[in-house]
Amino acid sequence: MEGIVVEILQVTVLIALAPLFAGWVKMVKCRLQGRTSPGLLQPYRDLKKLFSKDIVLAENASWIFRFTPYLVFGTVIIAGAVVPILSTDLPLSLTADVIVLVGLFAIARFFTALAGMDIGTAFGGMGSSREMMVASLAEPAMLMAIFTVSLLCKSTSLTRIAEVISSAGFIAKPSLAFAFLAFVLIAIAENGRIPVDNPATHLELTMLHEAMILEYSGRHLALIEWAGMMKLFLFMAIGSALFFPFGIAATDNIAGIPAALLFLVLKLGAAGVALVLIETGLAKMRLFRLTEFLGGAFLMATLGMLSFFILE
Amino acid sequence: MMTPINIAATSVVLLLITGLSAGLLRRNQGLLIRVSFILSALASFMATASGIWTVKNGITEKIILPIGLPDLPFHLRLDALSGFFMTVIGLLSFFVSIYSIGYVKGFIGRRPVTRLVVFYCLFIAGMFMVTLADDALFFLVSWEIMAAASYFLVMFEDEKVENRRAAFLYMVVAHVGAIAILLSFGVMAGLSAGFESFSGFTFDAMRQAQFPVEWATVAFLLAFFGFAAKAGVIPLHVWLPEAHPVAPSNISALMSGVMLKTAIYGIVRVTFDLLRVFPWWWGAIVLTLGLVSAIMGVLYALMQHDLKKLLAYHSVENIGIILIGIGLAMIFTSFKMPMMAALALIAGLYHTLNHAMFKGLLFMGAGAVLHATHERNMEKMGGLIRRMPWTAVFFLVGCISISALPPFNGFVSEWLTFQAFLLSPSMPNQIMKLLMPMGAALLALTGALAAACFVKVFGVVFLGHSRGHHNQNIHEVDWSMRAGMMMASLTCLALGVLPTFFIEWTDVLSESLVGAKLSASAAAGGWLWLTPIAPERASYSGIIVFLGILAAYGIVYVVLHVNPGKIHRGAIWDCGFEKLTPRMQYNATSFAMPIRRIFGFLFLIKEDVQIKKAPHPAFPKRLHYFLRVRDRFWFWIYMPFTAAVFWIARKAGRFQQGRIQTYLIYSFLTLIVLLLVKSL
Amino acid sequence: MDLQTVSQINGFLAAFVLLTAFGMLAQKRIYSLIHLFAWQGFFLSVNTAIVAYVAGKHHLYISSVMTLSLKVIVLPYILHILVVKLKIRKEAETLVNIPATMLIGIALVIFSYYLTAPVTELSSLITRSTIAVALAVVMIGMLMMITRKHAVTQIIGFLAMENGLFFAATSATYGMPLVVELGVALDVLIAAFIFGIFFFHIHTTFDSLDVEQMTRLKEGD
Amino acid sequence: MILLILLGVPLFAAGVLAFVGDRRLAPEVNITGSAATFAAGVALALQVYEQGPMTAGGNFFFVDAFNVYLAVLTSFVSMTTAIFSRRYMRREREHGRVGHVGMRFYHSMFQLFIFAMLLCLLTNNIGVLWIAMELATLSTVLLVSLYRTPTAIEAAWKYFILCGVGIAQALFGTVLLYFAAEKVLGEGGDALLWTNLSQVSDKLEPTVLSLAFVFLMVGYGTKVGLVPLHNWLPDAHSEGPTPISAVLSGLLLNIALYALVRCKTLVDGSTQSHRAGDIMMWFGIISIIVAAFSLLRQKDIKRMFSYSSIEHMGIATFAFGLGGPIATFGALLHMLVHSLAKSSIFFTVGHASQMHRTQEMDRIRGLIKGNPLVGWGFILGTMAIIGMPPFGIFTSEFLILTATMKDAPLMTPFFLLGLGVAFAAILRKVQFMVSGDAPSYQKPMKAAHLPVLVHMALVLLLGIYMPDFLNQWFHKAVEILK
Repeated sequence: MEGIVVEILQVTVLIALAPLFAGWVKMVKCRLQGRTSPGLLQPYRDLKKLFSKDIVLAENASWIFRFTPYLVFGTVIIAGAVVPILSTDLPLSLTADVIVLVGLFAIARFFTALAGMDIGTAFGGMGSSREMMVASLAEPAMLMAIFTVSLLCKSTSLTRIAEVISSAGFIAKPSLAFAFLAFVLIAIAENGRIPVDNPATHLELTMLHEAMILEYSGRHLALIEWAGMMKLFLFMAIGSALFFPFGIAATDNIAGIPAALLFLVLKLGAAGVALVLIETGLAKMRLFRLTEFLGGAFLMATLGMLSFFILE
Repeated sequence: MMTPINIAATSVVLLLITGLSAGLLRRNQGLLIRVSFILSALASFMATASGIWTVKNGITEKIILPIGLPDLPFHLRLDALSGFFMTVIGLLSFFVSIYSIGYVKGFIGRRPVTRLVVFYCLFIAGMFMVTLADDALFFLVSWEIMAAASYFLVMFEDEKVENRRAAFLYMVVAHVGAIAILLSFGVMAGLSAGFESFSGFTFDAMRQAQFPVEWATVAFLLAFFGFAAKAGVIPLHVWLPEAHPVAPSNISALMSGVMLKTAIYGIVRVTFDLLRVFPWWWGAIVLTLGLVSAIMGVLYALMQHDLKKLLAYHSVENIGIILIGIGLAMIFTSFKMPMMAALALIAGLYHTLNHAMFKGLLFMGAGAVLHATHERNMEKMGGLIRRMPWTAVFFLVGCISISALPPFNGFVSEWLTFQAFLLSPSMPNQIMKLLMPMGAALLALTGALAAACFVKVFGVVFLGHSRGHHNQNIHEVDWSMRAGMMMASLTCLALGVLPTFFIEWTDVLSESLVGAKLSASAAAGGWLWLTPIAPERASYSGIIVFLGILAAYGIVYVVLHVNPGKIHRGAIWDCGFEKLTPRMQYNATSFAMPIRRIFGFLFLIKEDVQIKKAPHPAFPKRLHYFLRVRDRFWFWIYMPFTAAVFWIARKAGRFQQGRIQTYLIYSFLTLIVLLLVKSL
Repeated sequence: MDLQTVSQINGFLAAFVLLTAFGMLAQKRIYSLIHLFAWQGFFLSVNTAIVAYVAGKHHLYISSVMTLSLKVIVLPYILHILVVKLKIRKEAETLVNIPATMLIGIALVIFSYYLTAPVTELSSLITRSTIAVALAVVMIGMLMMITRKHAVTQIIGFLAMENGLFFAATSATYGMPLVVELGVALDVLIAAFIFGIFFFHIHTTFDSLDVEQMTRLKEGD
Repeated sequence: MILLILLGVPLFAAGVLAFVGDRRLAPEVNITGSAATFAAGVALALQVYEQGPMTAGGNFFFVDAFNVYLAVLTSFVSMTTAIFSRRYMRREREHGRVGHVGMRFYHSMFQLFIFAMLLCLLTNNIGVLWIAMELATLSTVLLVSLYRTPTAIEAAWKYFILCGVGIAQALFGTVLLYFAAEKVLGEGGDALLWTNLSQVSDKLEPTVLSLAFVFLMVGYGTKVGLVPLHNWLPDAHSEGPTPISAVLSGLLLNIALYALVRCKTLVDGSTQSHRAGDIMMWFGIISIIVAAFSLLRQKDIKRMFSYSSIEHMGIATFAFGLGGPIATFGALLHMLVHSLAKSSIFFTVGHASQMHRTQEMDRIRGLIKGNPLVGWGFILGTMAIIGMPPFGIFTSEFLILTATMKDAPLMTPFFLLGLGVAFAAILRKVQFMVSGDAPSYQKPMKAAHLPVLVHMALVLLLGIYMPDFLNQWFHKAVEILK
């Protein structure tokens, strides 16, 4: 019973806090670059504005174009329901293990890319093409990193992994370290942050993700933006579940939830700062340097795997 | 008497009769099409039913026909394995037969429909017979009937030279494969019962026999070569992307969808049923070739801009994925890990069924597009989703399934394969342990690239503006074609969301082949959850994902539409760029460009850009871009081989050089030599 | 007369046959070839007659007469007619030069002796020693066909082979059964007519009997 | 009695046709004659089937399971060929490729040829066998040169000379055989009778017989067309009129092989070794390989199929050399189905080349569109000849291959190499001929449907079902040849 409660709580937390986290990242970034920040709540205002606006739809937009935002939003929510953000006591966690999770993000991307090509603009196609290229390189690396962990825990179910790792406190494993590094790089790539992509840019030729959703407006755009924030948030949560699961409430420990929430906030805060450091430290790469970037991620993951077999 | 094998046999006979009597209705082709395809649909349905029944109840039945060789009559046997493949073949050919009613109508008056019908029926019958055959002779007969029928179908539009070349290449490779298979059966027969009698050629004899490992290896390698040639495993794949596209689309659907599966059937039959015991490295070979085929197949596919050729290359990829599952199963079996072997095997077989469905669906869709636009080149398509909404939906289902995206069927089987990969640490063999996860990563890469490829396909063909001539009379296809595609799409969804039923259904199969049931653990959490090993190990529930996405979608939609803002239809914004023309869209080639850049070293790429100079270099008048991507294997393997053969042929021609004296000398020398040999 | 002398005579005749064979191998002029061929036939028939007399095989008389009529009279006559009709003046030049051919011929004689040695031992006939000669004649006939470029000479070589065979039959087994002998003779006769026709055809189409022209049918390179 | 009819009819018909000449009814007479022959053949077969082997004409003739099935085959194929040649030769006549002398000659020689072949098969006397063989050669030599074109004459000349030389060597072999036999059986005609020889084969002198076999091998091998004695064959089979090519490829080669096999059994019996068999195997395998590779670069359609005849004769010879029940069974079956399939291919080829007025494969196109029966008959016949199931040749090759794997495993790869190359080589050419649009110069014509249909039906039938009587026959034959 309380499982259901926890689920609902998690999803609401996800939906509610995602913009906040995005705002936090923006804010820290501005501070670091010595600008005045629009404040922590700016993302909420943006979303509100977008929701209240009418939609301008290209005359040749097909149903795919209109269907996509909802689908993306939906998949992210389902993903949120299986990732142990607060607690591992999730009835739905059986629904999808970590491979399915990757699959869920993939289907969202699939439709976003289709939507990018739907209108038939040059930028849309460019965006989709590049996005799929990046994804096709990122996905194996991602799975490789995850496999390292799941081989360690003999499971691919996120909750299970979180439980195992938090129960046995073996953080100091080389394999995990490598896997974590790989995961960070991939998280950056998957969420289109610098140096892979620049969410803030509007210089068309450098856009990846932005280029695909160029034609969106109104609530559609809002949904997509929101889903984006949630995705970022989720990746942080996955990272914490995979590598720093301490604080996540164990099964039938409803009391642990508040503490878990606190831990979550702290972790996210730290993660946000780290993200900002990376983003300000690096410049955006040229498209074809990305292969090296993601290749590096894959290498890390592989090293993690090997060290798991060799050293442990 | 109503037993599965009788039903199956009846359906074969029905098909043969339909095919051979097609000539009678030559005059009235409309009627001919309707009658023959409905009959073949019926036959396929019967076969499917018998197959499902057999597997469900684990029945094994035999018939011995009074024909064939006097000492080696034709043996028929329907067991779980053949039942499974019969289901696969029957199901797709059922859909395709219905689809064909509408599709083939398009040929009336333009092409010899009767020929198509005859060989269509023979082709399906041949495939059924292959699954039924229980002795080497009948197997080969059916195998070659299947090959010959499909050969004539590939030659259907025979006025085009490339079709003939493709058909020839196909036939030769197929026949060489058949010879290898024949040899391997010969080896097994010799070891099982000796050549004194023909009894050795029955599969039963081979099942009883104990093979010394080196001879078993010979037999396996021969058989694997033969079947791989048929399945289009790299590097024997070269014929496939030539032959499949040029056939009529309903045939391409069958060839890619199920004919390749007969080769998979052969591999499974020979390894798991006839030879039974084998060293692990056999599996390693299969696994490696599977991986290579998967990754190379999808990369080659990405480079194509001919819709059907692209799909054909994807068949290579998916055959690779299937072989990965089977290879893993072989490795686990050789290490005596039945449970895991069962998982891997079921993963492979599941993907066999899934691939049959979605590849059939995709080819049917391609056929529909071809039927409407008379165009195979994607660079000339676009925006079809507005003209052909239904086809678009079905094709999209196919794309999602083949890209291994949840909640559709392609994902389930690849997910199971991943699980099988993750079990590799329990292997005793160190090197395998290390290499397995790499394989998993390659599989992931394959999946991701496939997704990219099908974004390209759907985006370029159905979305955007039409790139080619805007002919107005493009229209949605008729009911039968839609029905065929719809049923296939629904099957894709069903297989995606209800995997547990499939796994329970195939229990008999895995038990008979590797001696372990999967359902015990896989469906432990009830039909809702698929838990291959144990719930805490890994779990997936397609249906919940499906419904969950739908629910989330619905809720959000409702929430946002309590008071929706208005929707203005406006001109395309495109960052305020106004002079947008269809030719500025990304097309197939440009979409694949980044990936081509990255993996270019795998292909022979010829690319050059000619810029017509203008007053100012910054504003060229016109720009001509030329790109040609070719398959390295062609130059590595096939060219040298043919060259060698022709060299020998020239040498052999020297014998016949025209002067009668020389001929007399031959005869004279022969005499002398023989006399010497004799007297020595 | 006693077997001793018979076998000697037989040996002499065999030697003559072999000699004529070599003669044909060496001879370039067609007329002389035909004459040599006729002589060879003559020696054969005489030999046959003697064998018939000694062994008391009456059917051998018949075949001897046949040989006389066919190979001494008819065939040379036909050939002669043809040569005249077709105005074959040209010498029949050889591919290999004569001495070399001779050497090969001698080698063949030795070889055939070596081959037939075991057979000869088995035989109890007085003529047994001539089996080797018979085989040698056959092979020399073949050699002649190989080395000559002229249709007529080829035919003569062919007929020389036939002689050798006949000789073999008589020397090894006192002749084949009559029916076979007759059949063979019939075939030879038919063959004679056929090559007669052929000479005309070849001559009309290629306006010479040089077989070197007939090299169109080959695997083109 | 039946036997005499069987032999008498063609001889009589030959005479009649020589008299009838080029009159309107000549083809019909020809057909009737060969039909009667076929009827007699069937009757004889039934008799033998019921009463077992028999001799006739005072031991002059001898019929057993081996030669009677070949006799029936011969009479049957010659009948269908006669039917085919009716339309074909009429067309040739219209094209003015043969004059009426030619037609007269053609018809009577055709019958004489059949007579010679039947005599070969049915005689009990090894010597007469040789004579009949020579007669068969002589009766076809002038048919090959019927068209009087330079190439035709050249081909015929080569045929005449090479086969003459070959057959002469066979005669020498026969003499040696007689020499050996006479020691055992005493002098006189009886010493050459197959019936007697086969009784005493073990007493015959091995050294002589093995010497004899060499000559017989080279002699009859030339007529079978084994490499390297084959050079006359592609020329002769491709230059003559197509009906003749059909019977030469379909029947005469079988007959020569029959003679060879008969002699082989004797030699095996006396030498008690597998020497003769080995020699035949080598000839066979070499023929298969060389022929297969020569197929690749052919331009002339009939020439290509002559090479394929060499290949198939190689297969049969190989199988007979291999010996053993399975291989011999396969070889017998192979002789049967090959002559059926090959002759029907030649029928269609004949029509095809008439439709295009050429034998160049590059100019023959669009047969299926031009004349469906010819096209389909041709492609299906090809499928059969290159060993695709469900046609009979696949079955026989399957049997032979089985035996090969058992007795001569090392030969298997070469055997299969030959088959594979031949497959590719023939299909490569044929599919381009049958497919595509009919070219402008293609003339429609009325084809002789019946022979093609019947032959293909039989080949197909033998592929999937072997009638019991045939099975028994072959088993008896296998016994004889053991």
